[in-house]
Amino acid sequence: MTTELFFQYLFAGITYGIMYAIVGIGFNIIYNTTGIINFAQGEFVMLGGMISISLLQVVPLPVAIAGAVVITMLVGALIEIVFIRWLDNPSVLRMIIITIGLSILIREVALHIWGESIRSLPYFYGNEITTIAIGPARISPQVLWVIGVCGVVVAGLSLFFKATPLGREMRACSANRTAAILCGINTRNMVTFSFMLSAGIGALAGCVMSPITYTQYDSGTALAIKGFTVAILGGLGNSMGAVAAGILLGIIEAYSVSVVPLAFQDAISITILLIILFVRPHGLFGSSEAARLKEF
Amino acid sequence: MLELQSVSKRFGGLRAVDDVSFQVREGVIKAVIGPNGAGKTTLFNLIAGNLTPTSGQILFQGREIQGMKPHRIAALGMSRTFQNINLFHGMTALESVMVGRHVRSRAGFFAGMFHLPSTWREEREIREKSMELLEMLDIAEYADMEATSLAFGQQRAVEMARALATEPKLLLLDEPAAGLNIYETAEVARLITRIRDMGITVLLVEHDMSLVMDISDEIVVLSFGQKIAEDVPSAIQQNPEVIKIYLGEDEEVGA
Amino acid sequence: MRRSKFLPIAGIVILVVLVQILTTTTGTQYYLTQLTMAAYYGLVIIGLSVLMGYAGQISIGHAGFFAIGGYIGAALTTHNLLAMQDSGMVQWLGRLGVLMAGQDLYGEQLLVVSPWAACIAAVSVAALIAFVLGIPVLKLKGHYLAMATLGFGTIIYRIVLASEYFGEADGISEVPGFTILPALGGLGGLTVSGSFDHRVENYYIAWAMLIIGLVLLLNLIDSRVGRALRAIHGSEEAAEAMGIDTARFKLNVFVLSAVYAALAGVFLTHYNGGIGPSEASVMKSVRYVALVAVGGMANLWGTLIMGVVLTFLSLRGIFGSYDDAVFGAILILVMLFAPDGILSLNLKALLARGKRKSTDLEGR
Amino acid sequence: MLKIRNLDAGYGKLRVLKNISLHVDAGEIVTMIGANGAGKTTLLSTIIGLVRPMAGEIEFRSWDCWKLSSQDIVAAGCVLVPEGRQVFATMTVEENLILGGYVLQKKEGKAAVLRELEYQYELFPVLRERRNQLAGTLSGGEQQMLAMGRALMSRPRLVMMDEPSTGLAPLVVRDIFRVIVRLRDEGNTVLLVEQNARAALSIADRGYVLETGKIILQGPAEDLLANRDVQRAYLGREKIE
Amino acid sequence: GEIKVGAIFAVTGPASFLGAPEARSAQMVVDEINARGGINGDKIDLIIKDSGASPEKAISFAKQLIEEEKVLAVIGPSTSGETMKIKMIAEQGKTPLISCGAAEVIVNPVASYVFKTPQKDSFAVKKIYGEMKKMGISKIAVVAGNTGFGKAGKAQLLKIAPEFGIKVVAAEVYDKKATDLSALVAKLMSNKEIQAVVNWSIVPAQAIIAKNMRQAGWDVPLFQSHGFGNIKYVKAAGAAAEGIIFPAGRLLVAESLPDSDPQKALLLKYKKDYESKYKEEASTFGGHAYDAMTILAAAIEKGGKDRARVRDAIENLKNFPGTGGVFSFSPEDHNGLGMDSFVMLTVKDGKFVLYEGK
Ligand SMILES: Nc1ncnc2c1ncn2[C@@H]1O[C@H](COP(=O)(O)OP(=O)(O)OP(=O)(O)O)[C@@H](O)[C@H]1O
Ligand SMILES: Nc1ncnc2c1ncn2[C@@H]1O[C@H](COP(=O)(O)OP(=O)(O)OP(=O)(O)O)[C@@H](O)[C@H]1O
Ligand SMILES: CC(C)C[C@H](N)C(=O)O
Ligand SMILES: [Mg+2]
Ligand SMILES: [Mg+2]
Repeated sequence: MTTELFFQYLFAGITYGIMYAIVGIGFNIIYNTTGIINFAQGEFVMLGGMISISLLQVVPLPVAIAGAVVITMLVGALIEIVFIRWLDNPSVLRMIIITIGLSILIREVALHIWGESIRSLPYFYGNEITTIAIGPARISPQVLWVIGVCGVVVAGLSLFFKATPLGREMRACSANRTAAILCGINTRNMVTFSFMLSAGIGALAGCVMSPITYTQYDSGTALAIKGFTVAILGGLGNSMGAVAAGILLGIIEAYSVSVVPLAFQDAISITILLIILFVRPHGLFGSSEAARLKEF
Repeated sequence: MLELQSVSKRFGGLRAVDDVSFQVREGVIKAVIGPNGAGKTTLFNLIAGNLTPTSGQILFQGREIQGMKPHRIAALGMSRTFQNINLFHGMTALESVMVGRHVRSRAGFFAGMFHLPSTWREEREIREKSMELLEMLDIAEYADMEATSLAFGQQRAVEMARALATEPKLLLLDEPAAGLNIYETAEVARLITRIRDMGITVLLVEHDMSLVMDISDEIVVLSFGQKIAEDVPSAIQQNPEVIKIYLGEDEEVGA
Repeated sequence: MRRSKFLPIAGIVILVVLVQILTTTTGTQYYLTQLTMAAYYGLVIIGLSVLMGYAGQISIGHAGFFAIGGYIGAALTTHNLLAMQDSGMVQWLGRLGVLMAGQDLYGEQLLVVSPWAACIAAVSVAALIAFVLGIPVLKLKGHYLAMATLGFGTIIYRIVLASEYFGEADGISEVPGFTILPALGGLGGLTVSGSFDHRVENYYIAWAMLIIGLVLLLNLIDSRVGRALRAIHGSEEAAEAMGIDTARFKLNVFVLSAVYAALAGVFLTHYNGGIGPSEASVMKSVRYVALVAVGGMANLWGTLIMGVVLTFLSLRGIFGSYDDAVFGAILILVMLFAPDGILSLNLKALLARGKRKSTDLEGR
Repeated sequence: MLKIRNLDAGYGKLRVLKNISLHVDAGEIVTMIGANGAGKTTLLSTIIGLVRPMAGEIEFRSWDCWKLSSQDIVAAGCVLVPEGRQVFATMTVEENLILGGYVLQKKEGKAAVLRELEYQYELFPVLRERRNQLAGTLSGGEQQMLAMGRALMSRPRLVMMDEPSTGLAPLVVRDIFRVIVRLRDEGNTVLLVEQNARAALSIADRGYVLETGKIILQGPAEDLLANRDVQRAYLGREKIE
Repeated sequence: GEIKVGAIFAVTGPASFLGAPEARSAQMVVDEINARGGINGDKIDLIIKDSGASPEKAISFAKQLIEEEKVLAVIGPSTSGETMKIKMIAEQGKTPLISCGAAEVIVNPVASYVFKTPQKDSFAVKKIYGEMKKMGISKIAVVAGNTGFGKAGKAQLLKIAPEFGIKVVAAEVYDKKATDLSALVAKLMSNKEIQAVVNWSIVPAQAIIAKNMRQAGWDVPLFQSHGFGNIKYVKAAGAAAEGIIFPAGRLLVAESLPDSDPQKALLLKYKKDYESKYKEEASTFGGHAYDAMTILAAAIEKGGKDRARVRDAIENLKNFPGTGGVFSFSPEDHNGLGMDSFVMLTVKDGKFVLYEGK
């Protein structure tokens, strides 16, 4: 393999990986407060893209993106308030099924609002064929946007969950809801907040990715599956882990193209991931100790 | 019956169990006591197969069992209760105890799916036997209640019945009297003696000295993972080291 | 105890017969088509219910097992071996008696594996894969298990979508009927096929399979094994301490449910005359899981009823383009108001809603 | 401090508590004794708002607890050391404690929490040693101490303890009771549920006896200690020994 | 009276970008016919079933339409896979089926009741290869989406290449939901032999591959299939779409056709009607359903309300202008379109224009 090719694959892999990671991070946020996986996370990404594209018709790009993020956050809050908040003591599986139902509903609503056709935001810088040479490889500047946004988000979140009181309180909610209540924490608000946060991050991801991947009413599902995979592989709840796992998956995918037909790419990469998971049953960065203490 | 030969378990740098050796003779009640965090539960987990020792051997009826899966050890005739109650969510008290009959019955997938006549008698037996145990432990009236919604003490009793249902040769009890008042504790004490008299060897961990001193034949004292004493109760009560680190200076044992 | 189990079974048998008589006398037998298909999907769902509801092991990959059954059954019975007639392998198969000569619909000569042999092969492969996969996968828990099974489903989906042998995106079409019993003397045989004149017989084949499958599972969960499975669900650590070989029981039930799915796949494929990659898709697996949940997880009757009814309605297309939306809405509503499944609704929800169990201190 | 009148509570249709009336005054240790399943835990859960009452009144510092959510009750200064510990298993010991100071932090800021943390470490030195360990891997007794430390972190006015001595070594039990007395001496109020009735009554000011959801006896602790019925039912240790 | 016509389209689900415009176009034709007073005085009742692109639903619906609704004929389904599943059902139920699927296996071997409207892939392939030959290209890479359309196209590309002396040095299939193909592009680009790329696909990824090729700075000619015939993809690919060459029906360049063209009037009408009714740009996909419905209507006019006679009428339809070309069916040819149904187009300044060669 030539160095040029090597780098070209590498950058392709990083591009995929970062996109998966940023969706995976969204999963982690809600997981960290509720202990559940919100399968509607992919739909937040889709909504972000769609709403910003619609807003772009009337306002400039940065405003459109900000608007989309805010609106999606409100949608996230609304979902939590209407469907999750008042449940007394929901089991993990019950919540999961509810979020699956939500993801289907949001998708169908989007289909009726925006139709089945694909849309996209314009490239933030340059256009479809603008490239930047990095070493021997060439990449679209939009990729740098994605990487940048993801980096900021991850750094921010890690800090948030590790070091801020609010982050700690959110984690407490998932560790033991009853105990959190006994500490005087308003667990319900925490959950609402986590839905808003992950909706916002999902929407932001949807905006920066849109020029590269396009947005369609059902584009959330595939992303959600990859994001989920990455969140698990990185060790649930661990944002850094999600990024590392995302990039790992992206790179495996990219390099796998060089040895097997593209059509088998997913089969190969997921096989590798499964093998990793069998060796490290709690993900690359998950603590087996913590996992043993968890219920689901 | 049970023999530990310099068993150690480390968690990272922490020596939770450190070179502990002792024997449990058949037909006795042996107690393990020691300060909180001394490694008693860890020791139980090692014996029952939930943890693998870092080093050392554990012999059960002359057979090395360290590293064996818990279910194999259970099948060999060892049963246990848990310090933090560990009942089956979603099963009634009776059903939970019936699960305890697992190792004493045989019906497999095939027999179960085709509901072979051979399973009929077995099932009836399981049910009767389990009911008997519930009665013995005075919780028959809760037979059809979900076990996890019972009060603390009742849950303890279900766990005990479940453990007995396996007809163990050796029974490990981790704090069987925790959360019980003295009457109930006395009840448990009587129960444990009865169990011993049925021919079941008992190894127990307990902080309630009224119970431990009354019924146990021998006591092992652990501290910081190490065995610091092993003797009959009266001797342990006098042991200055044990008094200093565990029992306290007060004359009146167990407040 | 026993009577309460078999009364509903008798009820459902009578219902099945009644429906057939009613549709035949009113000339509306076409309802049987979707009822037949729904019954096969019902088989997948009750198998999954035992795995998920009783043993507590989630699988978002069961469409994979269905597809393994369906695709292998279809591929073996459609791929013409005539060209390879002289190869040792084919000759050997011929001597084993598993090959079948015939003609396709356009009159071309065919030499294919007989459906019986294909069925056995397909189900065995599914069982074997479940076994090999189950050993490492079932060590995982919760979300990790969900992801691993989802990954497995994706792999199967990718393989059928990428392999020419499995017809890539088009899947496999023109799968012949499956003659289960050849015609003997005056008695007509039994053939699984979608042709209009086999409809009633296929309706009975499908429902017989479903009901037999259900009875077997009902027996199972009511036995020592069933109790062990529920114990594993309740607390794996405690189950293990009671001498239950949790790994083996989980594996066995995983294989069992895979066999159910694969059998359904084989039969439905013969009935439909084909199979496509969408049968292996993740959405399909998710749908199965959701149907089990809506039916009440550890409630075979509930899952059976919800599975069959919702699949039937969807196959009838009565929700039109809102099919998915309605499904999503049903999921949400049932999980919000009747989390123990639709069958629990009339009892609990109507009597004392809002007074539901309060935060139990075990902390879920 | 706490007044309960004619309270009924339970789970679903099951009525566990029947017509309970009791009160706890500021600066007292009040203990509640009763057999297994009598409803002691249910009572504490109802006070803290985890179980909704079916009828009756609960008044805490002249607030009507009916209207308050659990977190408001906690914020008002009433905390519960729950049965079965309920630590944040996947978080470290120190994080557990800091979370216990949630209410305090809101009121008085971070410095107060840190001061309180030091204080708890002094009270329970094991916790300091284990500060970075995951709480779920602590030994049973260590978890019990953590649960107590966490509850005290909020500097509550009323501490409710559900069987705090469960699973503790005799020495530690004595320490815990000492802590409870010290809490009272520092001006706190304690509602103590204990199986160890003798020990509880000997440090308490007043006591209640709960049987199958009803209060059957109440009075000053000394009176209860001397009461024949109580002795027979809950204190009859000597006979066994 | 009333004539029941069944339609099975993937209105929602993964092939909705086909099924949705198809359903709209068919409905539009029916509305128009009914507004005119129907066919021979009978109004058409179009029963549209949404298969969501899943074969088992298509099977169920086909049986339902044929037996239960007793429709005169069925149009659709949208994809080849679904069509192949119900080919025999239509045949056995003796009900005409006019598919909108691309694969040639739908009509070859011929099933007497089964027809299709999209042009044959083989003609599109030949058009492309013809163009390549003119450009002196002999070593190419083939990439295709993993849909029925992509699969069928790839098969034809590989099969026909030797006839034109062209060598396919790389063939790859990507997922219909692919979001980025730069790794694939890198792999192909590293093969210096490749002189041109042919992409066969109907999914958004065909815009993505165009972008990724240009972003990688690779400027070999990119050929696309007739599946590119949707201005949305051109918009999506933006600057990267410039210069893409592909065969297509004349719908996309209707305005620039000479007035003598037999299709022109019809194309302009379809475009205008569709665009004014649904406020979105017409695509060739909708055109396939439009053709199916108008062909059926014409056949009903001749054959009346009898399934067999309608079938015969379709088979005997000659020189019937549609959006995909001028149809002339015969007992051997149930597609009825020739090579001339295609023209070569390219993209210039974000618009489709006739390709005039280099
Ligand atoms: N998985 C683990 N990782 C790290 N440390 C552990 C783990 N399990 C136990 N420990 C530590 O090992 C020591 C012994 O714990 P163990 O539970 O055996 O104590 P114990 O004697 O049963 O105490 P108690 O009487 O309080 O229940 C404790 O200090 C505990 O914190
Ligand atoms: N979540 C629940 N659902 C239904 N019933 C419950 C629930 N929790 C407790 N109960 C029932 O309420 C009654 C009182 O239980 P509670 O836990 O209050 O007793 P307790 O006095 O605390 O007993 P212990 O001393 O054993 O802790 C018991 O009979 C118990 O079975
Ligand atoms: C462009 C169309 C002719 C595609 C076709 N409907 C198919 O997917 O098979
Ligand atoms: Mg312990
Ligand atoms: Mg209690």
